Formats: sequence, C-alpha cells, structure tokens
Amino acid sequence: MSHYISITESERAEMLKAIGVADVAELFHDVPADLRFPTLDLPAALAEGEMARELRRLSSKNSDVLNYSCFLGAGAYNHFIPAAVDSLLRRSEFYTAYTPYQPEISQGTLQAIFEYQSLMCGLLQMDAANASHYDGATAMAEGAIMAISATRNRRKIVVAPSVHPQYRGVLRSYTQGLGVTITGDENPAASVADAAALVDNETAVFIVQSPDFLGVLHDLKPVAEQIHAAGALLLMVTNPIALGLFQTPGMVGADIAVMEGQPLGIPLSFGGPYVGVFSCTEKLLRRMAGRLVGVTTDLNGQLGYVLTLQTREQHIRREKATSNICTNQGLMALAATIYTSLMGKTGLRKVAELCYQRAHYAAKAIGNLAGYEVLEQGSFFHEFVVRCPRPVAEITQALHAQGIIGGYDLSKDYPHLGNAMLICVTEQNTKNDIDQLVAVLGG
Amino acid sequence: MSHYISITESERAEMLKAIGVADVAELFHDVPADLRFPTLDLPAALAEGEMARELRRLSSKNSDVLNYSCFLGAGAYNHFIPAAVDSLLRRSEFYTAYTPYQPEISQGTLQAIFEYQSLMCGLLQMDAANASHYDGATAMAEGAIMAISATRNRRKIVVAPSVHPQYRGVLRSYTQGLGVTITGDENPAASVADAAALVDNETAVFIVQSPDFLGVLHDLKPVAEQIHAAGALLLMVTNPIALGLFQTPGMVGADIAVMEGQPLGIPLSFGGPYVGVFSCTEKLLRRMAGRLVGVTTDLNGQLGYVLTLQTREQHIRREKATSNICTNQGLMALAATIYTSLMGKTGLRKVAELCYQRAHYAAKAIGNLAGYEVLEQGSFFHEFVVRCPRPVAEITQALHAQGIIGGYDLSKDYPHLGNAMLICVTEQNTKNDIDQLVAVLGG
Amino acid sequence: TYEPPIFELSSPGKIGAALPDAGVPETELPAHLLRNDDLAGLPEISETEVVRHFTRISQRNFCIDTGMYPLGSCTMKYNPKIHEDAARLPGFAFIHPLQAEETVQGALQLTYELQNILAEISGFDQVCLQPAAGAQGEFAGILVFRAYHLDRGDDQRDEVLCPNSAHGTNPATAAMVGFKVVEIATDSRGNVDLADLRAKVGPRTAGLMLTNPNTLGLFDENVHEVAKIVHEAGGLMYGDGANFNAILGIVKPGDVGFDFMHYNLHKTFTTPHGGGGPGCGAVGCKEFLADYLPGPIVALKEGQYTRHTPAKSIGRLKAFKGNFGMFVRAYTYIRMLGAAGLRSVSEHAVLNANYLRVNLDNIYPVAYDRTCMHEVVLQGKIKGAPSVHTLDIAKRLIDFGFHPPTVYFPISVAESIMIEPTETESKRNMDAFIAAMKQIAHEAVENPELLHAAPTTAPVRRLDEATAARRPILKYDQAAIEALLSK
Amino acid sequence: TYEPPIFELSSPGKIGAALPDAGVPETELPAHLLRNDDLAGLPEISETEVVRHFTRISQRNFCIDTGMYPLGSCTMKYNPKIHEDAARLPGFAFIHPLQAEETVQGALQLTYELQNILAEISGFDQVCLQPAAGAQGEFAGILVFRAYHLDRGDDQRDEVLCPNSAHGTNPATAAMVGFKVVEIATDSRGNVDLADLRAKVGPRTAGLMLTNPNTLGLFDENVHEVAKIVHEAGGLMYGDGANFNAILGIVKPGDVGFDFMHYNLHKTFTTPHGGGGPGCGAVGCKEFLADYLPGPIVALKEGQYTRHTPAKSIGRLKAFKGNFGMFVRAYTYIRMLGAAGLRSVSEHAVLNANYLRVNLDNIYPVAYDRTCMHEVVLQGKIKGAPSVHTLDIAKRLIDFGFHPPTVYFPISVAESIMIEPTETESKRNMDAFIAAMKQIAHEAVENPELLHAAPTTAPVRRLDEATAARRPILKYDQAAIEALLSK
Repeated sequence: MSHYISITESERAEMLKAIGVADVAELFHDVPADLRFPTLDLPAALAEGEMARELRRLSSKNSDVLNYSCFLGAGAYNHFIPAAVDSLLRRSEFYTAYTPYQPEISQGTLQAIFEYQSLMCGLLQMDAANASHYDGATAMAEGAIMAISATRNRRKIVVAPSVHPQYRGVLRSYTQGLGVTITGDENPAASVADAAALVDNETAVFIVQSPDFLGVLHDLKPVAEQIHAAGALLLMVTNPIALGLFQTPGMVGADIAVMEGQPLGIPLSFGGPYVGVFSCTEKLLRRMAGRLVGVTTDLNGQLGYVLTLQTREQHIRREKATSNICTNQGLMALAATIYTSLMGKTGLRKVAELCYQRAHYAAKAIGNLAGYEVLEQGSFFHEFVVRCPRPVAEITQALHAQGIIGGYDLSKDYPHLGNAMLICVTEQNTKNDIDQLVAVLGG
Repeated sequence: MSHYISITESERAEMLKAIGVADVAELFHDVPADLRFPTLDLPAALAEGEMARELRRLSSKNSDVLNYSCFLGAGAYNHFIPAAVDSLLRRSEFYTAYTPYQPEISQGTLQAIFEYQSLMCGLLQMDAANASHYDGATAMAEGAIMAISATRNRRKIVVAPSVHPQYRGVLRSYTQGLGVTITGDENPAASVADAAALVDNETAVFIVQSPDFLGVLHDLKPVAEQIHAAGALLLMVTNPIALGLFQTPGMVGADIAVMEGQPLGIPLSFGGPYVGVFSCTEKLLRRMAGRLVGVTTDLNGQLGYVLTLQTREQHIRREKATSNICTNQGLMALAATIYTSLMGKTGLRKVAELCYQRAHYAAKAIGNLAGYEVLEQGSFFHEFVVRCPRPVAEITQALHAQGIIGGYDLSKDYPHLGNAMLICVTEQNTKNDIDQLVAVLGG
Repeated sequence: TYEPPIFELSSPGKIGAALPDAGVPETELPAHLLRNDDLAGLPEISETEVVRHFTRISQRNFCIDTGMYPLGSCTMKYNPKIHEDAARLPGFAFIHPLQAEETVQGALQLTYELQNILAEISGFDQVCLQPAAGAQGEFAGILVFRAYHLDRGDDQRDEVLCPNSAHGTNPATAAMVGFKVVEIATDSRGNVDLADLRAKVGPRTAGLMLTNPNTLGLFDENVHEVAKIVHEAGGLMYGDGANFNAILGIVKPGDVGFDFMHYNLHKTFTTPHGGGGPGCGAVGCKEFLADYLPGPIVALKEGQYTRHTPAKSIGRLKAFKGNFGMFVRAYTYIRMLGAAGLRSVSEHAVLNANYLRVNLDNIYPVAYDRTCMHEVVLQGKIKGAPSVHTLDIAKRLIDFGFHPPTVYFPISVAESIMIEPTETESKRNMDAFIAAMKQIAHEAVENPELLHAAPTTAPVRRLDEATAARRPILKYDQAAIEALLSK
Repeated sequence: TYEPPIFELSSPGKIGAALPDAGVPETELPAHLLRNDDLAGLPEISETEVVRHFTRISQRNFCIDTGMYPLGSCTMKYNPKIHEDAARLPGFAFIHPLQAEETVQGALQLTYELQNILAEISGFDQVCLQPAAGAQGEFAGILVFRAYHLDRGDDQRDEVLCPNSAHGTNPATAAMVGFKVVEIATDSRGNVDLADLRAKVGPRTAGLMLTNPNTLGLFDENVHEVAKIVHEAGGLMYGDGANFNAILGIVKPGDVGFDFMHYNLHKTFTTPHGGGGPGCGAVGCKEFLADYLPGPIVALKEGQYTRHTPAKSIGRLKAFKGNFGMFVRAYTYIRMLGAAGLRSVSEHAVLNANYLRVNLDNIYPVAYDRTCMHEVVLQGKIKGAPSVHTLDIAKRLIDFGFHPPTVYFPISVAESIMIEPTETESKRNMDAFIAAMKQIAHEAVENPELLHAAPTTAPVRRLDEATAARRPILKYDQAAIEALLSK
C-alpha cells in the first residue's frame, strides 16, 4: 500500500462489504474483460530516498544559471527572485487549492488574483487584466483572436517580424482553423513601420513588441495613431521589467497588451510554468477570455472577492465561449503578485535601471572587441545584437567551457543578420561576470 | 532603509514629534555620550542576490552527504528524511512563533509538543518526556543532575567508558561547580560490567549507553537490577532508530532515558540544531527540567493544551529551579514528531532493519579484506569498529578523493584499539555504496 | 481575520527587496521612451508586511492540506511533498529553455522518459508534453484531427461530436478550431446513446470527443462500439483524460479505440493544482497521428537526447517546451508508484467513490444506479425539503469542515452533486462526510434556514455575485470599493 | 477547526513513508535484545493524513507572519525568508559535524567570520558560538567566572549578584554553577540601586549579571559606575544580551564595563524562534577570559580554518560545534544589513517602543517615566476598573488580533505589561494596537465582562490551567482524556 493512500486492508474489506462486492476487481466489470488489468511496463517503484537521489542525478546533468553565468534571454529571463516569493508559494493553502469555485472558502486565492489584476493594470497602465493565460505567446494569440471578434468581419492580422518568433509560431497554430490571414513578418528585416504599412481596413489587429525580440525599444505612439486610423486594434507585446522605466501600452494607446510574466519572480524552469499576462481596454473587457475576479460584499456587508463575468467562459457558454481556457497559471500569477508587491514602485524601477545600465556597459565593452560589432538599432533595454566573427554555436560552446551560458543564436530566425548573437544582461550579471564574458569573447 | 523595516521617513518624523524629540539620536541620551554610536567595522551590506551567491559559494566549499557517500556516524547520523518533514517545518505558523505563553493562540505548538512527549514515551517505553533539551549530551548531563537531586546526598556519578566521549565531556562541564565525583571511564577499555561494579551506596546514578559509542548493543536488564540494588538510578543513553527493533529503556527498567533525537528527521547540519530527548519514570516527573505540556479543557469544555507544572521552571522558581533551561529545541522536536508520525510502527522498524542488515553486510565484506579486522564485540546495531592497516586519517583522506566520507577515527578517544575506525551504515547507504567503500578500502 | 487589499498597506518610500548598486559607468536613459506616471499604480511595502499579507490571506483558503476536497472531476488528491522539492532542484528550476541541448541532457532525459511512461500507461505510441493544460491538450488534439483529415484531402469534415455530459472545454475547443459542435444524447445507463450517435455521425464528422470514465462517473460500457461507429464513418476518437485517475492499470485508452488523448498531469499525476494552475495537458496518440503533433518532442539519438518538431506538426502551442516544472512532479510521482502503485491508485479511487455512493444513495438520488468509477453523481433533491437546493447543501458542507463537491455539473443531471473523494482520502473522513451529508438532509427537512444561511463558519458569509457582475470592480479602486461598502 | 490527537488517526497497516528494500543478504537479529511490545505506543498513518494533521494544527498558532507579536523581551521581529533557504543549502544542511576540516572549509569560514562580526558589534575580543540558547550562554559565562577566579587562587567567591529585575534564567544559572544568588534592588529611575549594590558587593562576589538595557526597557544610566564597583571588589561583569536589539551600533557592551556577554541569535539576529527554539546563545568576552571559553572555536591558520579548544576551557557545553543552522541565519542577516543597517534596526526598535509609550502612558501607568529603549513596561491598572487585571487585558488583545505582550514580568513591577514592538512593525499596526489598548481600557470600565470572558475569537476559550497541573496528563491516554472531557 502506498504511503499516500489512507485506507487499510481491513477497512477495504469493510468497504467492499458495504458496497456488496467480493473484491475490488469486481468494481471494474464495465471495462471490457479482455482489456482489463493490462501489464504496464514501467520501471520498478522507487522509495522516496532512492527517487531523491535519482532526481539529483538528473538535475546535476544540467548546467544551471546558479552555477553558470547566463547571458541568454530571448523571451525567458534570469532575474533575481526574493526568497519571500517561494516561501509564500510553498504555502499549501495556495498550491493545494484549486479554482476558487466556492468563494467563501477561497478568499485567499481570490484576493490574490484581484491584486494580480490590479498590479498588472498598474504596471501596464491598462484598464483590465484577467487571471492569467498559459504564457506570453498564448496570451498574444488569444489577444489576436479577441481582436478578430471585436472587429467583426476583419480577418487579417499584421505582425511585425521583430515580435518573438515563437510567439508568431503560436499565433499561426492558434488561428489555423479560423480562416485568417497573417502577414507582415515575411521579411525578417522589415521594420515596424514596414509592417504597419500593411494595416488596412480589412485588418483586425496589428501586433508589435517593445522592447522587441532584438531588444529594441520603440516609440509606439505614432504607430497606435496610424493603426487606429485604419480601424484596427493595436496589440502590444511587452516585458514587465522594462515597464519599470519605459513606455507602457497604456501610454501608447494599445487596445490589448500582453506579456510573459516570468521575469516577475518566476524561475526559468526550462521554459515553464510561466504566466501570460493579458490586459485590454475597458471597451474590450467583456470579450476577454479567461477568469476574472471582482469585489463584492457578503451577507454581513463585509468586503469579499468572487469570480465574475463567468458567462464568457466555457463551462457556461460551451461552444460559444470566448476561449476554451479553464486551468490557467494561478500559482505563477501569485508569484508575480508577490514579486511585484515586494519590489513596488522603487524596486521595479531599480531593477529596470540595473538591467539597462549593465546591458549598456556590456554592449560598449563587447563593441570594443576586435571582430565583434554591436548592431546599431536605436535605444535598447537589456538585450542587444552582436555580430560575431564565427558561427554563434561555436562561440557558445567555448563560453560554456568557461562557465558561461552565451546568448541566443539568431541565425535561424534572422538569417540576414549573419553570425549574430542576442545577448541579454540583467541585474543578475555583475560587472565581474560581464568582464569575464568580454574576456572570453576577446580571448 | 532596510526592506525589513516598515516605517517610512515621514512616519518617522511624525512619530518623533509625538514622542517629543527632534531626532532619533536623542532617544539614546542615557547611553554614555563618549561611547555612543561607535563605528562598526563590518563588511559592506550585501543585497539579497549578492548574499545568496556568497552563501552558495561558502556552501559549495563543503563536501556534503548528498554528493558524497557517508559512513560517518559517532553520534550524528545520515538518515533519510521524508520531504513532508521539512515542508511542514517551513510553515511560518510553527517557525515564527515562540514559546506558547498564550495557550489560546498557541494550540498548534502545544499540541505538537504534547504529541512529541507521547511519541517519545512510546518509543522509549518511558512514563514521561519533556518538551526537549538542547541535544543528547545536555539531556544526559541534566539527567545526571536530576539523579543527584533525587538521591539526596549521593554525589557520585559512575559512567561507562562506552558512553559517547563528548557526552562525558559535557557531563563534566555541567557538574564542575557542583562538587560531584565522576568515575568509571578512566580506563577506556573498561566494560559496562567493570564500570557498574563501581556503583555503591554513595552513587547517585549509573550512566550507560546502548547501542554504545562503538555500536554495541547491551542487555541492560541485569545491570539495572544491580544498580537499583545499590539504591542508585540508572540513566540509559540510547538511539531512537535502534529503538525500532531493540531493547528499550522502559523494558530495562531505566529511571532516566535520554537520546539524541537528530536521527528522527533532522539534517546533520554540521552538528546542530538537534534535539535532546529526555524521559523518566513517573516517580521522577516533578524533578524533571524543561517544559511540559498537558491537556485540559477550555471554558466550553473543549480539549486544549497548556504548559503545565511550570513551578519547576526558572521563570517562577528562579535560583531554586531544577535547571536554567528556557529556550529549547522546539522546532527540532516538531521535526522528530512529524518524522515519527510518518514512519509509525512499521516504518521505524523497517528503518532499523535496513540499518542493521546493511551494516552487517558491510562488516562482513570489510572483515574479509586483507589487513582489516572487524572488532568482535558482540551484537551491534549500525556501527562497528574496524582495525585498519594504516592510520585512519590517511584512509579517510583516500576515501574522500573517491567521493566517500569515511568513518570516525577512534585513536584519540580509545587509543587501546590502535588504528581503529568506527564505521556507520544506515538506510542511506545502498549496497552499491557499500561495495564501493569496500573496493576503495581494499584497493 | 479580514485583510485589506495590499494597496492599503502602501506608504511612500517603503520597499520589500534589497537590490544592489549597478557598479558600472552610467548610460543616459532615452527620455522620450520613459513612462510618465512614476509607476503610480504600484504599492510601496516592506518585506515584513508583504509576507504577512500573503500569509494572512492564504489562511482564508480551504485546501487539500486542510481538509477533504471531494470536488468532482478535479481529482483533488494529496500532493506529495517531494514533488515540490524535486521541481526546485537547481538543475531543474534554474535552466534556460534555449540552452544548448548538450547542457540540459538531464532535463531532456526526464522529459523523454515521461513521454514514454505516459504512452505506456495509456496505450499510445507517441506523447508530447507541451500543452499547458487539459483544454490546450484538447486544442492540440482537435487541431491534429483537422490536420490529419486535410492532409488526406478529406476537407468536408467540419463537425465534432460531443456527448451532452461533456466538460464545457470540449465544445469550446472544437469551436476554437473552427468546427461545428454536434451534441450526442446520453442513454438511460449513462452511456453514449448509440442510436443518437448513429443518427448524427457521417462524412462531416471529424471526430468524437469522449471522456471515459465519463463525467457521470461511469465507464461507458459501449466504448468499443462507439469507436467502431465513429471510425467506420471516417472520424477519429478523442479521449478527454480528465478522469484518467479511475483507470490507471485498469485499461489503456489506446486499447479501447481512442486515437488521441490528453492527460491532466495536475489531476491524475497530482502535480498539484496551484489554486487554478499551472497544469500540464500532455497529449498522446497512435502512430498514424504522430506526425501532426505539436513540437518540440524529445527523442533519443545515439545516446543523446534531442528535440525535434514532427514533420507535419500543427505547430507549437506555447513558447518553449511546456510546463517543465510539472513534468518533474509527474515523473517523480509515477516513478515512486510503479505499475502496481498506479493500479492501486485507481482501485482505491473507485473503491472510495463507491463507498460514498452506497452510503448516500438512499438519501440523495443517484443519477445512474450503477457501480461508479472514481466519482459519483448524486442529486440535491431531498425528500420533504422543496426549498433546499444543491447550492444550499454545498454551502452547508462548508460549516461541517468539508470542501463542497462539484455542483450543477454535469449539466445533463438536474441539481447534480459530483463527488470525487480520490484514493488518498481516509475512511475516517469519508465516514464523517457521510454523517454530515445525512445530518444536512435531516436539517433540510427540520430547519432549512440552517442551509439557506450557510456557511456561517467560513471567513466570509455568502457573497453577492450578482452585484459583482453588474458593476464589475476588477482592479483596486478605493473610491469604488468605499461606495460598494457604504451601500 | 478542532484536530484530534494524532494517535486517533491511526489504523493498523498504514505508513507515511516509502522505504526501500535492504537489497543485501540477511543477517539474523539477536532475539534476546529485541524490544517486546511491537512498538505499541506508535501510530500508523499515511503521509496524506500526517501532512494534513500538522497543517491543521499549525493554523491554530498565532505567529509573526500572521500578526503583531509585541512579546516583551523576546524580540519577535520579522524573520527574513532568505534565512530559511540559506540554512538548507546542501553544503550547510548536509554536512557531518565530525568531517575532516579540509572538507568543511566553507562552514568553518562562516563560523569564523560570524565570531569576528559578533565580537566587533559588541566590543569583545573573542566569541564562541557553541551555547545553544541564552540560558546556556549564561551558564558558560558563570562557569568561566568560576574558572577564572579559581585559576587565580581566588576561591572564596561564592556569590553572584542579580538585580531584582533580572530574567529568571540569571539566578537559576548562578545556582546551577553552585553559586549563592544575592539580589540587588532597583532604584527609583529603574537603574541598579548603587547603595544596595555597594552594601552587597565584596570579596565573596564572583560577579554581577546585568541585562542592559534592562528588563524594565531602560538603559542603566549608571552602568559605568556599577561596573566600577563590581570590578573594584574583584568581581566580573556579566552582560545578558537578551536586549541587545536596542543598542546595535549605539553602544558596545564591551566599552561600558562588561567582561562577558551572551548574544541571543534568535532574538537580535532573528534566526528565528521556532515555537520555543532552537536558539543560539553565543558568548563573547574580553581577552583575559578567552582562555576559559568553551570549545571548539574556529581560528584561521595559514589560510586554513581550524577548530580548537582554549587552553583552560571550562569544556564543551554540548556535543559538536553548536547550532550551526542558526549561525548561517544570523550571518546572513548581519551581512545583508551591514553597520548602518544594524544601527537602523536599533533606532527603529527604540523609536517604535517610545511611540507606543507616549501613546499609552496616559491610560496605562508606565512603570518608570523615562525614555525607554526597545520595549516599554506599563501596568495593567486601569482607573475605574478594579476587577480588571493584566491577564484580562492580555486575553482581550487576542480578540483584537494581537499577540499579547509579556505579562507579569518583570516581577518587580505590579501587573506589568512589557511591550516590545521591534523595528519591523509598521506604524499602521502600532496605531491599531494603540487603538485596541484604548478600546480595552474603555471596555474595562464600561463592560469588564468582555475582558473577563476574553478571548472569544481564538481557536479555544480560556483554558483551565489548574486542572492540567493537578492531574497532569503528559502523554496521550485515551481513557484519561475521555474522563477529563466527560467531567
């Protein structure tokens, strides 16, 4: 009997008797007899101590960013996470609860989501945010689908090529059955303006990212005006840490704003679980997918929190729902909530400054190396493109041998850049780390 | 301002005004002016991320038993700790509370201590256990002092040389101002019977350990009879894991039983924090030092828990108290409580069996190696003495180079044994680990 | 125990984290690109206060670790604590998804082994772990069905069949892919109505989405026949794995006619639920559909673990690989249980549900009077208590210390109460639950006001959901909240 | 929320842990040495149930993370979360105390640096971290005093002086070492009464144990003079560091005449309190006493950290090195704060206490009307409420959501209420505390029954401590508990 199961042999016998069957196997008489109780060819069960050892063995076969100095970003970022975040995530009241279907005994989860919605709105300067999507990419895809529904007959989506390539991939996966046209990113070298020029009165939405995949900060105010003039919506993809300093979707006038919330206190974890932050204007609120928490009062007039506007959701609307999303990334949204609360105004700005200053220090130092060139692209946040004298894969291999995880190889997604590496510098990279990177690159 | 402090600049100003002083420094006018506000020559403050890095650096300079195979015991043992133990210890309701002075809002701590007392009594087959001592050694020393008070004018303590050397050291430290005589362990080769023979009608207590420091299991029933016949008390030091299989203090008729509770779910942690388990017979109960929790009812007749028999304690009795103990090892007692509950009857026996079986397998294999001899001492639990062909320090150095933490060097405490190593084998050492140890020893 | 919104703890100048100095020469900021609001919507709070705030609100949650949580269809089983340590190991929690493959062989190996283990348990040929939740797994499956038919030039299939007992995600998913949803009736034994199925299946059928055991807690006795009918019409069989916890080691879905299924790692493999997520909706399929799976998938080639995307893939469904932290937990769970342990899980899950069934069915009508699987669907219709509804029973259970079961689902059963105790619940607690349900039935007749007024012991009383929806306040707004409270 | 004793969850055959097979040839057990009771006193419970049990009882605790905990003399400040991660790093939590020094250089370095840092903060020459708690630190100190005098042949000193405001541990410690305790009076300003001191000091004086700031929350204005008097009589000055949180960076105890002191790492350096421990009662002293310190102590020799025991050591006070896990936490705390941060700790601790003082002293008489240090001692004597005692006020505070202050200590002040907010408390919470104290004073006059009946919102009502002591039930005994409950 497993140590997780709380029924003893004699209790089982007693229960079977109450049920009126002779043994447990009888409970499965509805299962086709010839297929019942198949052999499962699985490894032998491990005791907890053996399992822990096996897990440590597997874990130690990976080069982690605690033991390596990491300059890889490209959509997932190595930021400092205060110990308080995980300490609170480990509270089983949070992680062993589920969707707050019974609000009277789920006020903890509900209040946390309400605060998450509020904090994300504050960060983005947007009107409304939902309880989370799977990640930044799915948030973007669902945003595009929402834009199609909000603009009625328009079925053209224009996307800038500087939007994260994987996000554009997810957008195409998500919309493949919907009869829409996606354009704008055919030429990876096209500028935001080039792409925006494709927006017409058939276009539902223009999707743009700032800071973009190559690290560049864009002034999107004029773009927004242009898009809106065409009757289309503007969907802005952004980065939560950049928002500590830079132009927000709200300032720009974006209709929909999404971002990957991972930088807000969530570990890299090989790509997930992360959290997709999704926000929009008041006007689009009732078309938004996903859960929403609102405030109300209880019988005694006390403030309380509930899931609200549920008539948009699949468990009620079924095939007419705005999305099929059900389980979301609740615990990761909580992490982002705690992180954002800890940092607050001052901390968020300071983290953004640290990233900006150290990235620029690194860019200058690398730009001074013979054979390396930092691509001139305008203002950037914490990522920049370096043209390298050799294939990037060779360089990252050499860096790894020196305890460094190098940047992202752009040659597949942006072949026109040649041997180009996207380098990311965050507050986790000290001056000393940067100097070592420069030394190895130059050495 | 530190991120731990919750007062802002403007709040501080407001508060100073309410107090009626111009600045904070004024609050310290009672401190001699010439000594006020000294410079503290400390390293510069580190941000949390920097500190985490520094801690990882220091931590990685130690050879830990997760990455090394460990055969070292000698009073601190590498046992399997279920993840559930630490998961519960991390609940801040437990670790950020203090002594349950206000029982109505400390029922969690109080119930846990009550269960600890109960479980320890069950394990030891003793009548009563207190809420914990600092460790096994201090529990033993306080037990000896209790025995002196219980036997009135008797001021002689007899201790077997096979009691843990450090425990005997603590006993001497603790009693140095009390005018007692400690004897029995002058000759490290003396047997339990040799030592017991020194017990006379001046003797307050005979202290014996089983399994003893060298791993040997003793039948203490006849010893207990002999001691009691002399009007002295028997204090038995034991090991909680051994109690899963072997003779208990209760069976033996010990008056006082103590043990180091570390094997019950507490990490090695370089020697502490651990927990001293202290128990005695009903007769000695009111002489026992330390806190005690008992059950009672509240105004509504509901079951509740309170600190009780506090009139024995220092905060009430002051210089007439049974001990000065105040802060104890509460959280570690909780760890032992959770561990013991998880293991229960079946698990405790199984862990003991695993230790016994694997230790005996190891002893046989090592005994077959040329140049090595396992000392014949009678039945043993999970430690045994190996006579080595070279100084033990040389051997452990060679083992370390192969990823193995070798046994304890007995040459200082028991010089008569020659180049002797005390090897400990627990359920954490797999057959494969043991075979590797044997291979390296023999190679 | 009331705790104010976190914004009310803010005072200017506080911070909850210690950050370093930049330590590098300063670069000027681009003034025209800066935000203009001094981050007005963000609070300023010390670490002390943030920790206390979230600790306090956490205690206003019911959770598995505080009590029995028999929320039907959600599999609220115990979440082993080793899972949480496992996912936090440095080599798992702190690796970047875009690192070179040779630097993450351990993580890829774990992924590869989990793919194979899930395939073996379910009788499929290839598994992809990328989908983030069950609904995304469904989405992957229906996209794969679409791609398969189109690839074969079979472009008239624009309908997906769903039994009326299906989770809302099934029809919503089909619609997201652009399919028309056709609902199939349930027969008197709770199975798919074969006559209705035969009437509706045809050349427009892309596939059928079936949960088996279904949401009535029943194993569809005709599953073979259903599959045969759908397959003969050229359709495919989608298996919704929400109820997989009932049949681990009991039967393999791949053996009874399913072509594709998703696994809810957060349910069956207890990764855990996280207050609403994250989950993992891994998917598995027969060989003939494997080329259409989303990517990446991990393969083993010449001793090295590598990632690839299948040839005709529907594409990626999220950035990077998937919810890797959930892979680690599910892997840990399965490796510790082994084959016998998994079968024991399902045996006890089903044993426990049937024990509740036979103890409650004489008071609360059971929807379908058959041996149930891991959950049982009752009806909140108590004789002699016409004013009492399922909602009242649910709320009253809170006062007895239990999380209510799922209510008003499945929608095909009036006043439904869907109870899933899971295999980790103790007989002691189930007996207490039975006693509470009996007591509530008694109160419903003798003193129904007790039920209408419930709960009274929760952190708040019944909440006014109508007001919340009428004038939604979806972010902190002091004035709006004060206006609400002063009403 | 009642949770039964864990023994009531037991059923035969359950287990809460997964253990491996031995995997080695079996050796017979020695039959005559086996225990004979099948471990009858131990329960059998699944992991699921054990976790739920302890989670549930934990919620019946008040703690720093749930609210303001102004327990005077205990320094219940916020416990930083990084401490808990730090102490659990593999290279700290999983190293054996008897490993060879070259395999634990990181741990020894941390120990060495913490010794030096504590010495610097307090103005002493040598620190030893071994004592497990403040009381054991005191024990070490008084043993050192004894050893020092004896070593000099000064064997007539058999008395230790303690002010009447001292913690109970001080006289208890002196008695444990074999000294006679001589109590010294307190003067009208709350300082040591110099006249009484002069009258009692003499050639039999081994030393004086002084807490400064003292337990009245006051910095002894005459500390220099006290030290002079004691030293001139050949005695030594022991500093009880319980209140060290008030003077970090404000004054060094070594500078004002103390020869020896202990540090409560769990108070001042917030390691944390653990529901009653573990703590660490590290000790520091002037050079001339260093040879008598307990061992081991870490030194740095030729780039290697090594352990040694001082030449004339009083011996070891516990097995191994000390509560190393606490060293890691205190070290982390100090390194993150630095010199300025430590001074800010004390400034705010004292600021907060004085803020409470001036807001409460017109309702609750303040014991000594002076600027206080990090805590303030009031008296629970409310005008017009003769039936109300300090205990009632304390219990009523629970209903307002606060942990009560320390009550009835110091014993030299009637009806004392000793309030220590600590530097981590917010003004918002302190204002709420002040409001509650005012409301309670009002209730005490208007409706004293509210206070006598308090608490009513705690997990239990007032508990009958007399019965518990009269017929102590100190371990689980079903029959005895049933008898108690049926009374």
